[in-house]
Amino acid sequence: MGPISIISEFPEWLNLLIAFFIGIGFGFALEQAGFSSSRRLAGMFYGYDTTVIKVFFTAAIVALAGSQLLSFFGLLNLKLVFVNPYYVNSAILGGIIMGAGFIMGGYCPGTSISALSIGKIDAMIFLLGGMVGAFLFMETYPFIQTIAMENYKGNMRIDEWLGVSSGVFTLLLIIAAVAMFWIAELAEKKFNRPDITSDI
Amino acid sequence: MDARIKYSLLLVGIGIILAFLPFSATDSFRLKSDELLSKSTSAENSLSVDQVARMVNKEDSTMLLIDLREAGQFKECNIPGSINIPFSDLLNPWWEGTFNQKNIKKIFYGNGDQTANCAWSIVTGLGYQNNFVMKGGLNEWFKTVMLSQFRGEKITPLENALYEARFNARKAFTQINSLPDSLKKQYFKAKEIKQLKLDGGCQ
Amino acid sequence: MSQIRNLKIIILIIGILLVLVIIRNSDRNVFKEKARTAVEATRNNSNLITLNQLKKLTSPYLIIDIGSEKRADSLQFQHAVKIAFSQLLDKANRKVLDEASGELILYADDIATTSRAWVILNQLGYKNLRILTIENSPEELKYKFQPDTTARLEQDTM
Amino acid sequence: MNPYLSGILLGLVLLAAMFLSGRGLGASGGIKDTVVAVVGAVDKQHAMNTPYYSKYYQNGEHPLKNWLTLEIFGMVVGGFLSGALSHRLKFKIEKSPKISNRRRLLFAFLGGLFFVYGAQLARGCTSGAALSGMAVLSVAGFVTMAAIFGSAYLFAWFFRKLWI
Repeated sequence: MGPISIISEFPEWLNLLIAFFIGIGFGFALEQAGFSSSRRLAGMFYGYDTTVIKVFFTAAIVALAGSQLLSFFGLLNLKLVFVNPYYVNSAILGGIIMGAGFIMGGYCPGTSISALSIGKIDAMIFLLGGMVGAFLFMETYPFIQTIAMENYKGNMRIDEWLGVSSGVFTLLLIIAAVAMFWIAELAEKKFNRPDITSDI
Repeated sequence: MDARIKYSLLLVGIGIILAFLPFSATDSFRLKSDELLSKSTSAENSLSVDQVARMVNKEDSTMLLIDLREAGQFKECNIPGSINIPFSDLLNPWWEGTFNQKNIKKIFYGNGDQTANCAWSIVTGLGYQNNFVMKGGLNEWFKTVMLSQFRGEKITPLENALYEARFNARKAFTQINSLPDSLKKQYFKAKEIKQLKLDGGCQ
Repeated sequence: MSQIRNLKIIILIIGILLVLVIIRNSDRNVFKEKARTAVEATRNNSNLITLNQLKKLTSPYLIIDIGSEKRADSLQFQHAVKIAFSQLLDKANRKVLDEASGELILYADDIATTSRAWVILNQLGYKNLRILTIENSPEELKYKFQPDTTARLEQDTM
Repeated sequence: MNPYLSGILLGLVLLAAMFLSGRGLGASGGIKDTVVAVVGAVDKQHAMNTPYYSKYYQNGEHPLKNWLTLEIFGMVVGGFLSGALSHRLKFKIEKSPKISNRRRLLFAFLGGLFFVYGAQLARGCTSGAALSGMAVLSVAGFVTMAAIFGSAYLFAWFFRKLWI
């Protein structure tokens, strides 16, 4: 029964080893998805390449459905899986800042690491900028502390919030995702940019 | 056939199964019924009031007393070192970190035996470990620890130790519960146990 | 036909999943009720029934005596089904519980035992389940705490 | 690789993280830990006095000895393996041919700065908050995801010269 490292109280080194192997899988999957290319990632926002939305939603749904099935078969205790805390203001404000960073840099932190590993120099600079960003955040933390802590809602789950069962919510999410995949492929045809897509 | 349609069909199929799952495991007991039954029949998970009194005297840090009565009753009197989780609030996600501590003995009590044993069964059924019940509840505590007097001619050393433990627990109980409310609050704040936090996210 | 051949793997995955779900659902040892139902049914001790109430009960009921081994014969209930608590979930006993009509009244000398049995049966989906109690209100504090107004908290216990 | 198939692969990795360690994936947290370690090495006094750093030094452990940092080391290895398999290993600056290298690198730097700053504020980036959050049905995950993509679409028009 999982989560294994919590239930069986793994020693720290073993948990860190697991982290390393999970990281290998994560980096491999991101690179295989083509996320090591900033122009492909940016294509999401200009319509010529919509890989991002396909990979992102498929991954989220697979993990979501998989965890619920594991829980149904008594193999995973979802109560012991971390649920991100919901700070309304900072989630929205942080998301907006991240969106701006995304379109400027063409990467997000995870994809920049995978791009760095195959030698993209712009990804290295992006990461350098990221480290400066983290440094600035920590130095300015006293000033934005109030924003960061405002409007705390706890570890809120969306199915409880909407009052539907998690399975029904997952189905709704899947239907929305399938519709988005369809629109995405239409967009790819409409905003077709062979000069860029052949390049990446 | 188009890859998109294939994968869409797969996802929708799984989604439909999920939406119609006959029961949601996250809301149900984790243990199987025979496992819970064999735990329920074992006598090891109930403690006598005298055992609890000794732990209170020692200020045992590996145990946590959980008072299941409503807040009003709890405020009136409770065993020193207990926290209040009203029975109706038992499944509040807030308490997950409290229950989910394997190394801490969680001792449930109410006024009688019924609420405490229900709570014990529910918490144990949900998969949390190291749960106990204080046998007889507060009624038994009052009868044995608070009000019993030694009657007899000669006291054996064993009895002497027992009555001394009861006396000390009685003293602590009276002292804490006689405090004015503001001081009591401070006392509980100091007693608040650190909840187990799950690790995750990018923090 | 060629369409279906294309979808072979997908149909296979969904089919296997469906079979696994059905197998899991037919396991009678798995608790399927929401834990919340137990908390709600126990609130205000509404799952208790006293002897007087039982005498007045007109609808059919069945007393399940789950702690009868140590009791003298004169104290046994008449017409009660005797099941040892540890064998509560044996196949034969579950058949008795399934086939009973009307309310199931659990009884044992110790209300701790009945409470635990009650939670198990409630979570297995048995409805109309109550605990017989000899005392009228077992969950009431029979004592009143007498504060000691001279008590002062010592510095070191803070 | 087919994007849906690689999505399933990524989802399985995330599921494995949840099943094995009870947590989601993350990237920006590891970047922050690296910065904490650097600051600690350069100016220990400052790190101890600033509230945000000091909590990383309180328990006496090295800030790099944690789950996220190890995961990031793994990511570099995994990305390298995948790149080698698909013959994509090459040092280059990826950009639109219409802009200069300098401009691309400047905006990459700014992008990283903004992204990680925002990620610290939102307590996670696209992987840590949005993807992992959605997989556990956290409201925070959905809100962060909507905010990231919404704002990126909003700003896309201003930065279109960089890409198309």
